[in-house]
Amino acid sequence: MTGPAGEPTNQPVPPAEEAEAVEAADGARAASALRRAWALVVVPLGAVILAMLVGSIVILASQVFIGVEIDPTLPLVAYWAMISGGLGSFNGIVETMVQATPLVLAGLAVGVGFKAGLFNIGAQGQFLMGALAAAYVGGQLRDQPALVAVSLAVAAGAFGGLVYGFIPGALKALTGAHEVVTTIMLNFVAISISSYFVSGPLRAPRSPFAQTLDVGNAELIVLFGRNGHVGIFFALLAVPIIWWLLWRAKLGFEIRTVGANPDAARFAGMRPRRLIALTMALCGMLAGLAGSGEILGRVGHLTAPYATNVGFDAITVALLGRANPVGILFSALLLGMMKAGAGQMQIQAGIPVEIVDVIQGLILLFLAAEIIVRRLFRIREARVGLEELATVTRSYGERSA
Amino acid sequence: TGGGTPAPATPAPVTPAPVTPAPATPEPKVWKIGVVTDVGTLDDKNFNQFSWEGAQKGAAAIGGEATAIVTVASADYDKNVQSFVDQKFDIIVTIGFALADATAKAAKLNPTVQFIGVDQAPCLTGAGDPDPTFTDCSGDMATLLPNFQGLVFAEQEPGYLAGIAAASITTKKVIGAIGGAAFIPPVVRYIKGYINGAHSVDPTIQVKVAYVSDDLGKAFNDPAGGKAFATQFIQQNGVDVLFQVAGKTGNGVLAAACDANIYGVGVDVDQHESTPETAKCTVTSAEKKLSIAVEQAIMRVGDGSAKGGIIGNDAKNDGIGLSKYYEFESMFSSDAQAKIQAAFDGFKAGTTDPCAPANCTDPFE
Amino acid sequence: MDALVMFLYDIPLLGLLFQFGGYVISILPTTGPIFLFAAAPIALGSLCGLMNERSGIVNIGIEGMMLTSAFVSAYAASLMVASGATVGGDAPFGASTPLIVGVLAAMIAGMLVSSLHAWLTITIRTDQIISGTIINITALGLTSYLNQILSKASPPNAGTFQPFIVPADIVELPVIGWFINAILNQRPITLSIIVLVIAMQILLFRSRWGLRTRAVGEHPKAAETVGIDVIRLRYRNVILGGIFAGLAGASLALESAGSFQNNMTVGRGFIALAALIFGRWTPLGAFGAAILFTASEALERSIRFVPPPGQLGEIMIGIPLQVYGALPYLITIVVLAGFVGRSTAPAAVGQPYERERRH
Amino acid sequence: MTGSEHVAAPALEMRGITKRYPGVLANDRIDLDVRPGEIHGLLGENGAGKSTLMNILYGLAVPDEGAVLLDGQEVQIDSPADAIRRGISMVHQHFMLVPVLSVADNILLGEETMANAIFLDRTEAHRRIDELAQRFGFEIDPEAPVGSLSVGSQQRVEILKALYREARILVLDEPTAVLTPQETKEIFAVLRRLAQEGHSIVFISHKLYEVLEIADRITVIRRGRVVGTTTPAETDEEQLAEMMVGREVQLTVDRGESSPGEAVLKVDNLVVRNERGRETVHRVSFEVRAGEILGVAGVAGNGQDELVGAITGLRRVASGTVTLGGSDVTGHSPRAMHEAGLAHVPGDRHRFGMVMSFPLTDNLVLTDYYRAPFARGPVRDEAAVAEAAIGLIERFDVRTPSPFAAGSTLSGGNQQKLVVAREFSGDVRLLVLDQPTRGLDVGSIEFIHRQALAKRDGGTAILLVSAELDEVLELSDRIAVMYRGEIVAVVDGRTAVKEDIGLLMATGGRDRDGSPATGPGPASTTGSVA
Ligand SMILES: Nc1ncnc2c1ncn2[C@@H]1O[C@H](COP(=O)(O)OP(=O)(O)OP(=O)(O)O)[C@@H](O)[C@H]1O
Ligand SMILES: Nc1ncnc2c1ncn2[C@@H]1O[C@H](COP(=O)(O)OP(=O)(O)OP(=O)(O)O)[C@@H](O)[C@H]1O
Ligand SMILES: [Mg+2]
Ligand SMILES: [Mg+2]
Repeated sequence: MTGPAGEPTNQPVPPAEEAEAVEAADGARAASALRRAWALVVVPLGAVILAMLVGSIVILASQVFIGVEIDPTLPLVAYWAMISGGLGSFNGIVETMVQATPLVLAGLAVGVGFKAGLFNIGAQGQFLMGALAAAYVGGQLRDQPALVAVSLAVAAGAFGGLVYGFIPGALKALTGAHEVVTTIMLNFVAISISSYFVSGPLRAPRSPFAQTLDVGNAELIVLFGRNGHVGIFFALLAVPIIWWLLWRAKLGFEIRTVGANPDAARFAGMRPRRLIALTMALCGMLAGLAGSGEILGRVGHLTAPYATNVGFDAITVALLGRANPVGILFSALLLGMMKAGAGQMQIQAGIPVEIVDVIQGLILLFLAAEIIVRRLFRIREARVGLEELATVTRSYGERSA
Repeated sequence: TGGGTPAPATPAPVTPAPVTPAPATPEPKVWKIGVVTDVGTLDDKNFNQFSWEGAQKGAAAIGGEATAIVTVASADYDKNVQSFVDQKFDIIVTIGFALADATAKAAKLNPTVQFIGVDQAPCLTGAGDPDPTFTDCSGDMATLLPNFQGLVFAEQEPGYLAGIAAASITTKKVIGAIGGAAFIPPVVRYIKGYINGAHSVDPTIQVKVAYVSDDLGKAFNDPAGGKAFATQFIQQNGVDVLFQVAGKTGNGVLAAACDANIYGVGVDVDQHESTPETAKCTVTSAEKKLSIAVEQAIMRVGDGSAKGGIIGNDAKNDGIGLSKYYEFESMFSSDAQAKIQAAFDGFKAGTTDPCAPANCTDPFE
Repeated sequence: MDALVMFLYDIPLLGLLFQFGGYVISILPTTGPIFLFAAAPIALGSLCGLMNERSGIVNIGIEGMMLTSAFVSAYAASLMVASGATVGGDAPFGASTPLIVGVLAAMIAGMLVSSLHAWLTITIRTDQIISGTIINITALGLTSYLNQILSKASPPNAGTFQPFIVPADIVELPVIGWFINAILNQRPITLSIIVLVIAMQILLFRSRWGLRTRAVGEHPKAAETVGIDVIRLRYRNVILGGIFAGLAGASLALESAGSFQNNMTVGRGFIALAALIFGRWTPLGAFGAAILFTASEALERSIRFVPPPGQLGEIMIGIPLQVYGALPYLITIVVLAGFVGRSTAPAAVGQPYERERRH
Repeated sequence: MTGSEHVAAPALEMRGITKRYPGVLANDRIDLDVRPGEIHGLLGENGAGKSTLMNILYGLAVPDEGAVLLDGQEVQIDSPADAIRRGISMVHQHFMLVPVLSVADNILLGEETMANAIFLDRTEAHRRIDELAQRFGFEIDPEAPVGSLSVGSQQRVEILKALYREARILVLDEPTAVLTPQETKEIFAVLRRLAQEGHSIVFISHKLYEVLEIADRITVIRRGRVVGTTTPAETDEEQLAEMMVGREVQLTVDRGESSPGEAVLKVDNLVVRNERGRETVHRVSFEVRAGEILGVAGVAGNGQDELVGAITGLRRVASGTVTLGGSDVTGHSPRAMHEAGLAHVPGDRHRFGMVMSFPLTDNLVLTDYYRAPFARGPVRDEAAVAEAAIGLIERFDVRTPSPFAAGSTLSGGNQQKLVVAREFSGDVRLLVLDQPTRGLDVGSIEFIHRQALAKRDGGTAILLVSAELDEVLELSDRIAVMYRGEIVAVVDGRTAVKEDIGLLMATGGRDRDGSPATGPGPASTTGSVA
């Protein structure tokens, strides 16, 4: 049997890597894992640094606008206040974790979607529906034993999110309706649904404002610090579970295959439509868990206008974490820190809290335009982005699935 | 709880609370005053803004500095109050009924810090904890939380006065009121008072009421939406006087009134002055003197006279009122003006009930 | 006549439909005028999306573009007032210098934000949906931040544009009077939408620019091979599209309140996207969808203000108001899912275009 | 043939063109000259660099070195717009048509007839297109959306597009690949006429006889280099083939004796529709027996893709049955098919065959990932996957630095070997090979062919679908010819004559007026070996 060994075709220009090609498989694997990890981390890190820098320019420039004399240390004061507020004390650290908890879960809800080639902009709506379901069941079971009340309320929240994630998933699977548009629309619908229930059928009796019954015994217990509730552990647990699911379980392999190449997935005997619906349901469940954690762990009830930005922060978290569960954990902690320290920043520097959003947007901007980051930090690493995003946008203009 | 006439001032607190430092301190103390807003912005031409202004004035009056934290998420109330506690602030002002529980909790835990809650009358249990189920509201705030002044406003009173005013100038006998969202109690109180006031002039007057949205953004922060809403409201209901209780959405409501050549009634502050672009049809405004109330509460802390409990702001302490008429003065007959004055005096004397016949609290009945 | 109507109304089920029709007709004269006013920012946003998506670029950042423009227009107008320009005056539509400057500034702002979108999606070839997300998040953060800072100085208000007053004898015309009034009794940006939509519809399907744009949105490589510069055309369309977003923002800021509020777009940019999809990526369709969406809102209000009589009224009042609020979004989902006719995006939307260039 | 033999300055000259792609030298100092009025054939294997050279001429690719001269003047062509301005037109290998636009819009795009500065003049456009179509004897409706046309008509639109631009230099990159012989003849007539009018034409094809028929001169490229330029008079098919491939071409390969067993695959009255709902496979019936290779020959686009899709479970079956190993598997999922013993080397390996971003290990278990030993319950066994993958990489000689490298790092040939390694391993009852050697070099082709024959000898039933008639002739025990969605003949692979099959592929065994041709074998739909 003659292989093509002696047959060079098109005189291939020998690529540089070819020289160090033949290594022991394990060694190569470890080395490439390290290199991949570095490649994964370096750009997000650069993006965060650049965003903080540009953020400080915004802070300085805005002083010009209002014509006060420019205090060049103001950005430093602001950032320092934010960091020390989030990390400078035990309570600050706990608050950072509390803030990060929904971000981890919702970030996973977006990140797992990315892995399946889905852009789940609907984490916001799924979060709300999870919150609504948890608030309802929690309120109903407020006098039951804590264990029963908590587990059922959490399960309800997860289920509420699951259903609300399943809808756009099933729509995409069955009709090809693109999830970016349907989830945006469903986010608005979720506001209407929760507002209807909270100001109507689920409104707590005697409550002077529109809110649901307090969840009573269904409250998540505080384990440490002022408010370090047990929900933090849901989030921490979800990270390895989702990691395991994606990288060690059959289902994860299928999800990733659908994300990377839906046609190959079909060829391989997987069922892309079912997987899309299933993955969206899973995403919804994660976001729903985030919602139940907030209600059962922090607020105790759902109010009719329930102000939150978790679903959109989750997009930042997932992109910054490159859809990797561990990356999502760290991104969520970063954002959680910024949110936990935002109060301190407003107190000490008088900087409007919206600067956090500005920095968030800038982080995303520099992640997207990573070429800027590479130029500035002289990074030569190959592009290690989210290949699955190609599937997301490709399908936007495609005829039905 | 949330409304009605405020509880009469109770006698001095029993609890010994060495709240304020001895006035004998040689160095003048610089008071640190923290303000936690409700979800929204500092310049919402509403609660947040006027309370913030009051806090700043109060700070100036007693020699201190005011700082604000703007709340961005419903879950963050506790956290933001706590931020000021951690930073050892002397006075913490929280704005909006939604912060009542968070403030009460913090007040109980931090007896050395003075709290001022705008629009807050928490339902306290006998132990001084907020009762989230609103069943056991037996706790007396004044004794249980002597470091917590809950400022409540009798919005129904200025609403009532506005109702009389509107009823006096309507020719069609159909007037209207547009509220931001139906589940915000102060908004409802304004409007219920308005209805009662109008009917006190002429029970046959039709008062059309509508609330803009359940989405807070659209309810209080969307002038364009408010304008569309009000334009249709005016067209379909044929009102010729329109009272807005919808924040910045309401500014669009006033704009629609001006466009439709009918009269508008402003809210909270003298809108003839604060929103000059609609001054040409703003005949008067139903004012609640939020800013002054907050300022006075801070000053009470400053001079050591602060007592906990619910502090009503109403006609009795000139905490509410109706703005000047400016160029519309001539439209209000002396009879009308007299009726308005009489109602105001009636509130003071306790002889006029702005919450009758329409109950002031629940919009859903 | 009345007997006939009564008969029609009493038919089971179908009768409800007649009742509904009757109700809609009865409220049209009183609700009509606001359709256009409320639909204008949405339709303008759709035109911005159209310029993008027809040339192959997804734009979910319309909301952020509108918001930025609204902020800039209010701020620019306010600056003009502060620097002594006269407000008011007798110009048509009350178009004072500050207001005109505000509109121009909004258009420029829209183009600037669009340039960022163009650069990210066309040159950097970043994911187009992410680019839109970036714009939305940054715009909301930055405008709120700046507004917070600037409002400390209480900037003066530039006022608003004034509507065109239709002569009374035209409004009084039977049957069509209300209709003419509904269309013409508007402020200038709102009025311009009619012209813009018709112009865009004709240009898209009748002009060289339109043909090339459609080709580039469907099959950029094919366009490139007949000598069309895909990159340049996309840049130009995306940036020009920003003008529409700018007008939408200016309409929100300078036709209602004369000032900026944080997040004052409250989702109109997304509704614009929905209208674009519902309208199958055509200007007229998107405009129709915007009108339909605002009409559904108007219907919801109408049911509250003047409930329909009889059986229909009972049903419609029984439906939670939130259902009406959610209607535009639900309709969009239904249409996108193809339950009632399918709506598909231009084929090349979302895919970055790569071509070799001489270095 | 028709060429005018006068010596003039070349209308087009390309000098020392070099073009590198990552890992490939696509063009290596290529020289090419085309005289006025000449039809110049450009020949080469897949991947030889023909399209790359023409893309450079047309401004779609930028050369690393070399110069382009028009009428002796050096020019720089930066974009297709430049090329068009200089009188160059190109019919691309892949359709460059916008399906939703009308024929007229497609033809005029970029060179629109204008009523004024802004608006199109559609009447004038129609007039011109009608005129043009008439001049060249094409029948075409200017208003029809291009997406609704047949492939042949679309190719005509492509050619009209080029003609409309009245180019001096016309490049046609494999214009006949999707055409029937009749359509090819039509186009040849047009080309000759254009040449006579003084146009210079570059004609690219794999089909030696076509090039010999139409070209005045022929340039052969191999692996990015010019092997030589010759004229039809001086050469013949054998010699051209040798130039193309670089060695003497073996026309016959020792395929050994086959010993067919019982039927493994039975297809009965199968009807399949394409994406647009058009019926593209009409009541097809045939069977493939254990230990034999049934080759399906046919011009691309005659229903082969749909046929393969229906058999492998990737496409819905409209009616009819597919039986695998005695049990009815009609409409079963790809997974069910796989479990019933089907393996499939897909025609589009990038789309179906592999996941480019995944490591080779995962790609090698893509169809078996879900069962033992690669998974236990819901959990994957990474170690087992790696072990199996390393074994396959060795056995099938897939060249890679690491089994964990991403699929995208492999060369085309090695990617295909990876797919083959996966599909050929294990217990396979039916093997569907769809264009198994498309774009591969000779060494890889030979390797894959040998593997296929070994599989056959092991008792596997093989269905080979290929647009390369030579490949079908080389491997098949029986050959089914597919034409317009039908199997028009089944003939013995050993005795089949290439020309006869070619005629069947082109005409379906009917001559132009529809009467049955005197081809080999009856045009039965359920043929067996004679
Ligand atoms: N854009 C590109 N990027 C990288 N490599 C390319 C690119 N285009 C072509 N190649 C490579 O250049 C080589 C020559 O390709 P080319 O398309 O010119 O071949 P061809 O002779 O036209 O083949 P075919 O007969 O299959 O059309 C191939 O190895 C191909 O993979
Ligand atoms: N179109 C293309 N785009 C990007 N990279 C390509 C392209 N074609 C080939 N390559 C890369 O160039 C390298 C060589 O490819 P090519 O297919 O020409 O290899 P080869 O030497 O011909 O090998 P083989 O004989 O196995 O086909 C590979 O790394 C391949 O990934
Ligand atoms: Mg080619
Ligand atoms: Mg090759």
